[in-house]
Amino acid sequence: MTSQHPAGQARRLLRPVARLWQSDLVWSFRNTPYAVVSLALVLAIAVTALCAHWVAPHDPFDLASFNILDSELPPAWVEGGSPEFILGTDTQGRDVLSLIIYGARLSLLVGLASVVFGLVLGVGLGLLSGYVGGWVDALVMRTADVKLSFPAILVALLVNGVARGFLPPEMHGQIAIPVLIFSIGMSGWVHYARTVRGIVMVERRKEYVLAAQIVGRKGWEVALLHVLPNTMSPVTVIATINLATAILLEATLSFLGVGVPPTEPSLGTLIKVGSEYMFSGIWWVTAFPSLLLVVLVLAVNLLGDWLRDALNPNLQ
Amino acid sequence: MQWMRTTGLSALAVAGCLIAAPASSETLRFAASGDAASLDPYAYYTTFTSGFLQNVYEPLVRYDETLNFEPALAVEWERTSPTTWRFRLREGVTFHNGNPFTADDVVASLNRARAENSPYIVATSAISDVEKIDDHTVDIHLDGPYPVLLNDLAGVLILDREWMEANDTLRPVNPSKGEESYATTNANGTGPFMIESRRPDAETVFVVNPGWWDEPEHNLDRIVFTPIKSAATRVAALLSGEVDLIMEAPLHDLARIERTEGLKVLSGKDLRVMFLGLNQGAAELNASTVKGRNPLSDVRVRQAIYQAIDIDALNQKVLRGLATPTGILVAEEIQGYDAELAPRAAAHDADAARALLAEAGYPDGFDVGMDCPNDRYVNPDQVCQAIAAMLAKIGVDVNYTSSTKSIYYKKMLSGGADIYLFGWASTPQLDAYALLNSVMHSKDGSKRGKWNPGGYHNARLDELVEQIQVEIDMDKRQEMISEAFRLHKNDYGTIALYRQPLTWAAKQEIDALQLADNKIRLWWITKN
Amino acid sequence: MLEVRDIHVEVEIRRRRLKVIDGVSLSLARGETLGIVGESGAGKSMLGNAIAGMLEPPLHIAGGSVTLEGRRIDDLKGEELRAVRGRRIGMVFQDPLTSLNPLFSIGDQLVETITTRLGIGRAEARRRAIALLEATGLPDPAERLGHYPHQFSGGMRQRVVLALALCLDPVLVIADEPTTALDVSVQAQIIRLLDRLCREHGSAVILITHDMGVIAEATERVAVMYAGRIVEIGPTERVIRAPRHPYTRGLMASIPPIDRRPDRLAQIAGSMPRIGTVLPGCPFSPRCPSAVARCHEAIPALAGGNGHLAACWLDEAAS
Amino acid sequence: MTRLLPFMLYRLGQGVLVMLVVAFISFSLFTHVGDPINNMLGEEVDETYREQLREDLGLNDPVPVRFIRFVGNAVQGEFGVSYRNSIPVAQLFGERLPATLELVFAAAVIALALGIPAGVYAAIHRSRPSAQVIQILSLIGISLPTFVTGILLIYVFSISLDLLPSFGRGEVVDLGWWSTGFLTASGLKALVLPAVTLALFQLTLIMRLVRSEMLEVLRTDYIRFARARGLPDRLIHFRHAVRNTLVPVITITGLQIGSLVAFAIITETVFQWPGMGLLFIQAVQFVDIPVMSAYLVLIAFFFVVINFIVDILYHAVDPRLSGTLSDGSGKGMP
Amino acid sequence: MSADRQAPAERPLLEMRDVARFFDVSPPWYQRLFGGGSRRVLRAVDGVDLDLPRGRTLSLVGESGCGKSTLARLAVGLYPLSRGSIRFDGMEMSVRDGSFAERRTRRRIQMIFQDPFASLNPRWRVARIIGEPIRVHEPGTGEAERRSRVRELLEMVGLDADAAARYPHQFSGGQRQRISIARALAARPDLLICDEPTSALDVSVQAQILNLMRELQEELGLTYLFISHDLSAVRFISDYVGVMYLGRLVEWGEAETLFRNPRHPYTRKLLESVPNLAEPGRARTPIAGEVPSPLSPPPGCHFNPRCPLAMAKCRTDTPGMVRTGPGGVRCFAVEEETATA
Repeated sequence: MTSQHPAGQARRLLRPVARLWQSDLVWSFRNTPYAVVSLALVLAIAVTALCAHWVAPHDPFDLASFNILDSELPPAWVEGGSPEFILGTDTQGRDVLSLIIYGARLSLLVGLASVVFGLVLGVGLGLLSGYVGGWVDALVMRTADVKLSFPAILVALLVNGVARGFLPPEMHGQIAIPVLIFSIGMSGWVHYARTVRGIVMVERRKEYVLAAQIVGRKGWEVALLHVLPNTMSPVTVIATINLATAILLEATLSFLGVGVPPTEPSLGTLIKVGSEYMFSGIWWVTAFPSLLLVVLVLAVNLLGDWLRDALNPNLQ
Repeated sequence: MQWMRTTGLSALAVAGCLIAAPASSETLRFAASGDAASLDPYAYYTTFTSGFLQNVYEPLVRYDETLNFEPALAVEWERTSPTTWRFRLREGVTFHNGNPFTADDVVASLNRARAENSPYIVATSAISDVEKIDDHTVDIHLDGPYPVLLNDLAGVLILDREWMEANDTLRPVNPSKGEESYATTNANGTGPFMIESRRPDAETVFVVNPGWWDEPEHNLDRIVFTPIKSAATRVAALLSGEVDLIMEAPLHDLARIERTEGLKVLSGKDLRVMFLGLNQGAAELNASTVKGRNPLSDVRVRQAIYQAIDIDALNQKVLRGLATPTGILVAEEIQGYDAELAPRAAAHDADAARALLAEAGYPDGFDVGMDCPNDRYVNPDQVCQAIAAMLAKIGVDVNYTSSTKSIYYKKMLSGGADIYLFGWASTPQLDAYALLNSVMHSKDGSKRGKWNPGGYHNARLDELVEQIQVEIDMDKRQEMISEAFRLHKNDYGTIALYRQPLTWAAKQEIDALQLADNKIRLWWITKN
Repeated sequence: MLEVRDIHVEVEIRRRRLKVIDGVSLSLARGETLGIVGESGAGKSMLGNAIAGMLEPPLHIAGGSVTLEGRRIDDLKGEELRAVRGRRIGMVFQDPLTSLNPLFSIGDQLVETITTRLGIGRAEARRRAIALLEATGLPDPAERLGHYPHQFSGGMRQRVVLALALCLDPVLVIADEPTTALDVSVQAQIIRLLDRLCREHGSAVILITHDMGVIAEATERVAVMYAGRIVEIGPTERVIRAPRHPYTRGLMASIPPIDRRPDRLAQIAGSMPRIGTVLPGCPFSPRCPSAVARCHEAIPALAGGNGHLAACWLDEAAS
Repeated sequence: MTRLLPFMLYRLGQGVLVMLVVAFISFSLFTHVGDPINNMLGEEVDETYREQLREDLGLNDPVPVRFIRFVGNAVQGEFGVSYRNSIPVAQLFGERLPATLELVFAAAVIALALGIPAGVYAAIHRSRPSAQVIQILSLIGISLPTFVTGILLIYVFSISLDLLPSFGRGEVVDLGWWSTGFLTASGLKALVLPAVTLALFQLTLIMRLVRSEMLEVLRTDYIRFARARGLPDRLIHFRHAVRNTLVPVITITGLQIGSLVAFAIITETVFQWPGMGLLFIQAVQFVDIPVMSAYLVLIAFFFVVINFIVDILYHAVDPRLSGTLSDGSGKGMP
Repeated sequence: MSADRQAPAERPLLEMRDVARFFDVSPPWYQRLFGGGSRRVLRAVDGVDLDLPRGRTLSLVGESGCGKSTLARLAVGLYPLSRGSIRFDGMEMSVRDGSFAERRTRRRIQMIFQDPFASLNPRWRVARIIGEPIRVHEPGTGEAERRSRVRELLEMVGLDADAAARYPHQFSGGQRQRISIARALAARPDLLICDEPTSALDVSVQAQILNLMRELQEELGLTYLFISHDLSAVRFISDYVGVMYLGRLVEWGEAETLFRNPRHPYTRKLLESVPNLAEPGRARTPIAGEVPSPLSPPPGCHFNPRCPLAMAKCRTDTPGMVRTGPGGVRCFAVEEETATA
């Protein structure tokens, strides 16, 4: 390496970025308005949620900070509202805006974590199943069948019940979220496993895999180095759509009483609690979290849709 | 003892049944959150089930509109010895199937209630024997002096012996052994209504018992009951006119219901008094970073918690002003209530509370766990969260857990909860003894202190409770009860909060009498 | 009968219009067999699809015309286009397995085509289908009518496909690599069958293939395509024996001979430009061993006599 | 048939195995869910009696003993007696099953009857704005949790418009042991809101699935070949393409029906629909172990049955799976 | 040229003796149990004897299902043998013991595949693809050295050095096939198994690859086992040719002899079915019928139903390999002919 002109070096460093910018995927993205809007929304929500601590006007976890006498204030622009609480307050006197910011954070956290959990489990099992085949495959796939006979809600209810049963009651408060992540993740792994297995069954007969075997790679090296990366596009698509489902499932589970605790509300819990007030005129308690959830789920789904179309060679 | 209240004269009653019921053809549709667990009066010992069934079955003694005793299937009673009571039974009463009501039915019913598997053994444990004297007289023999027999008997409904024999249901069933009982799905009482059809958890239809011995004050001829678990749906059903009356109307929807033309809210005070239990007996708290000592063992800390709670704000905001703050754990209607003890023990005063904490050695407060059920009581979650916020203001940092009742009970009863929300209705006996015995008496492993997992202990109080159990002089008994309550109050053994509100909602044309025991008495409902 | 005039096919990718076929003209007489040969990416399949109106978006005809029996067919839409497909122009695709709907019996597919297009009854259509299958040499046609595509071998399937393509008596059959997916021994059978059937039906044939051997065997005239253009067209024998375009020459020379073993094959350097590469001159010029300056500057037109035309500046006829 | 029958027997055996595993899992899980005693008795009952009841219920026996007892009984259709209702579980299920099955059936019909055409439309007219609007609308429909949708529907259709009942099944007609709401006007009216609520999610899923499968199919050679033969679009889309699309759709739909049964838990709670889901959630809250275990076994049974039906449908739709073996040489080397 | 009489130095690099590979294609067990189906075995390769002299090219030709690709994969060790033995440079290859010696020997056999699109991992850069064998077999090699090896290899196969930084999809089919060859060469092999390396390529590109292969053979002294159905390409590349039909080797010998004087009726028919460019317009004479399913090959000589010379014996008995010079043929008709001659 001879000494390089700094500008040349910068150009060299920027080249991959430029290539990425020019790549089909990014090009398709740039030219799909709904994808751009969706991503912008998701990012905006994610960033706001991530910075909840700095962004939110109030801290809904600071019990000392809210006053029961402020409860059920309507949004600021409605008569009786207070400018201090732009979107009004809930029945506890907590600021709805802050609640949904923190709620979105928790929902995203639970959603992402459960997706990652389901993904790692599902991709791992799918890879194993597809690559090893034989009885391992049979075992994994039959397990998947059994799992499928228990739809997501049931699995979550079960896992939750078991976790609460096995662990001492003192721990219930702390385990609520991990249990939630685990149970939502558990409900999603089959999808990944089946997809990855399907791809692996195709890929492992492809010549580049044979070539790696002939070159002398061990089985697991071939599986991890060669096969795994080639299953990632569909997995990404599933993960995106799964994220939306996971966020919704979390909301549904809180309806069944096994969601996150109401003191640290997620969007789902907020909606669940708020939905009880649907007829009573305190609409803002449920309307705003619902709106945010709809926007979030819709944006993530649209992003998934776009990704699926963009990664599908047949559609180009 | 003289004959007690002999108001409802049998002659009049017989006449009443001969007169045709008020001309009407009204159907009442009502809904509650759950269904009766069974049609068998002795299968489950829960308020809703017994309230539901007393429209079909009747006890020997029932409560009148002011929750005082009045004759039902017994017309008069007297204590013939310290351990024997004699009951004269009403004549001319028939069961829905036409069988006449006699002493045999009372003997068989009480024996069934006392049988091995029966949950009603609690309400009949004082009885040692039931003896038929003649067709319309029975003697009830007791193990020892027992002041609240009538209270117990008011909860025991009478079945038909022949019917039980014919259907092989002389004793209550054990579900785990796969036993089914005819009585679970069929009913044959003497009450004002008969079950026409029933699909558990879906719909129960009552029709009028034309042969009822009492004079009907209702104008219904058909009642359709539907359990609707979801509160929102229950309200929706009322708002859309699909039902005439709902029990357990959610507080936050009451305003909306009142605003709606043609609807009204029926609210009252429930017998149930809500309070916070405190884990004061343990060496350390479960969910606290304070180790080596238990802050709640210190009465100053307990008082501080008491004073931190702004009960009026809680009532106004969370309970819509419908609750009744109180300083005593029983309602006025309960035998043993003492009006002197009803005021709050100390006023809401956060500064004082902080000072108390500092005095007790917690100037910066401490952290503590708190558990509440989320599917029992009125607005439990909101109440607890509001309390947690109030405690936070004096530096007590609450780790709040809300869970479904089965999990909550398991944790709470095992002593796993530091602060827990709990309520006691003193039903069905309407007497303070059970509360004193179960909640205030220290835990002794078997019979006493069962619901005192917080480990409150006061030797004098324990002693009093044991005396109250057998004291039959009602004045002396009341004195002892008052003393026990006073001790408990001064110890801040629990944090008494309020009498729970009782909220029904109905169409304007419904007139219903709502009693504090939250049991629906269909025979007092009219629809215009 | 068929007249293709200066046809252009473009595709829009990322808002850029790329030329796939760049001004192709050719004509075909009734009953004639024309081969179109070229390497992958030369645009030969696109040309076939453009003629048959089978281009799928984003591909589209950007200029020129296609006239069949005196009627313009390149701008037809909907019903009118449908009336041409199958009825006037039949098509055969490369893979006989994927060309047949796996969920319908071959009888279903044949009878359906005949009844909906010719408006005749099912019984009559069935009779025709059997006759047609018999003509393709399928044994037991009546019985096999109820069989599904997966129950046939590759060669048999291609016979069925031929029957389907010819069941409406089209005047032109466009066969796009009809033998590529087949074994060598079956290839010859199918080529002969195609030849015979089209003769019987009086259909003209456009045979699209990359295989010079097939061209040599089955066509009367051949058009050689390179990068979206016809570089040489003429009677098959003349084109093979005396190619005039350097590309055709290179192509012929690069085919290993079957009767001797040379030390080295002639090879054309480099590879075909990617679609969308715009060159000012002859598209073959970058690879052409004998290219001169002019080749890089202007595109030569097809020229020459006796129906043997080449597009090359170095060809005597052109210059 | 020669290939179908053994396959079915095999699947049946597999189904039995699945059910055994499910039975074991569900049973062993439930031994940890909570203590039913506190729900069966009010607060006022004393401890000796509690312990007595616990003993009577067999809750103190070791888990394997209880499991064997459970399976033994289950095989005879005996799931014990509900702790909550004191009614044999089998009888309870007998009463509740028709409600859930009718709800699920109605929801599945709605989902399929709207989802398939919508998906086909969206695929055929992929680039039309109307198709894209359908795509996005369908997503909005599933961006709200089911329970919110349910309550919203009640608000609009029961309270505001007063068109449809907000809860229950309406009048039912008993046909032997089966009680149906399909035969009365009020039964049908009562079915609308819950069925729509339940169907919404599946509707979107099916629509999207059909769309993407259809897009794949429309790109295949045989569709191109059918076009090249000049077959009308109607025939190509609705005969050729739809049928090929259905093959994968059948599987997914089969699995989705399973989740319809599960999601019925929510719908039934919101609409007080007297079905299995409501029973189950009440059982969970009450720790009604016999009901919970039986429910899970039943769910597994549904799954097995649905899979079975899907397999048969598969064979009916796809000739490649049944009948004679290929006699061609099309089969490549492994 | 029987193996035992060969002096070690002249010993063929690859010796196959009675090589067979069967695949179990039975219906699933439940199908057999309940439906009465039986086990079915696909005899993909059935008793092949072949020698491949060092530095020469042996081609295997045949139509689909003849087992040529299976044989190639057997040679490279992707499948275990069902019967027989393969010796490479005197070493028994059917033993898989994972030993150092075995791995070192296996390295010396590399393979080039048919599909230039599927044979390169689309997610890897070319440098990593070509560097992989070096990484695996010479783990001590430094980064820089590996990079320069990769550059050398790229140049050797006629690609620019800057190709290393790119992904496979940025190359044309011919260029990818060059990358494939470079990867194979990176392991420093003696034997290259080429499974239809040019059949997915256009003729002009095929010519480039075939030329390259011959150049490399001369330069590096490589030995090729070349699999193809394209007789022209085979004619160009081969020193020896084997013709396979339904799992059996029906004829083999020196390429020159075989092309000039094919003995087996199938070989003759196959050669006749190749269109001859020298005589455009002349129709070929197709072989009647199609290749039967390898699952149920005809009894006796597999070719008998399509054979113009078939006799009664052909339908029942399997002819043995008759040695003719450096090669052989399996045909009763040829046997009789030779006997009478």
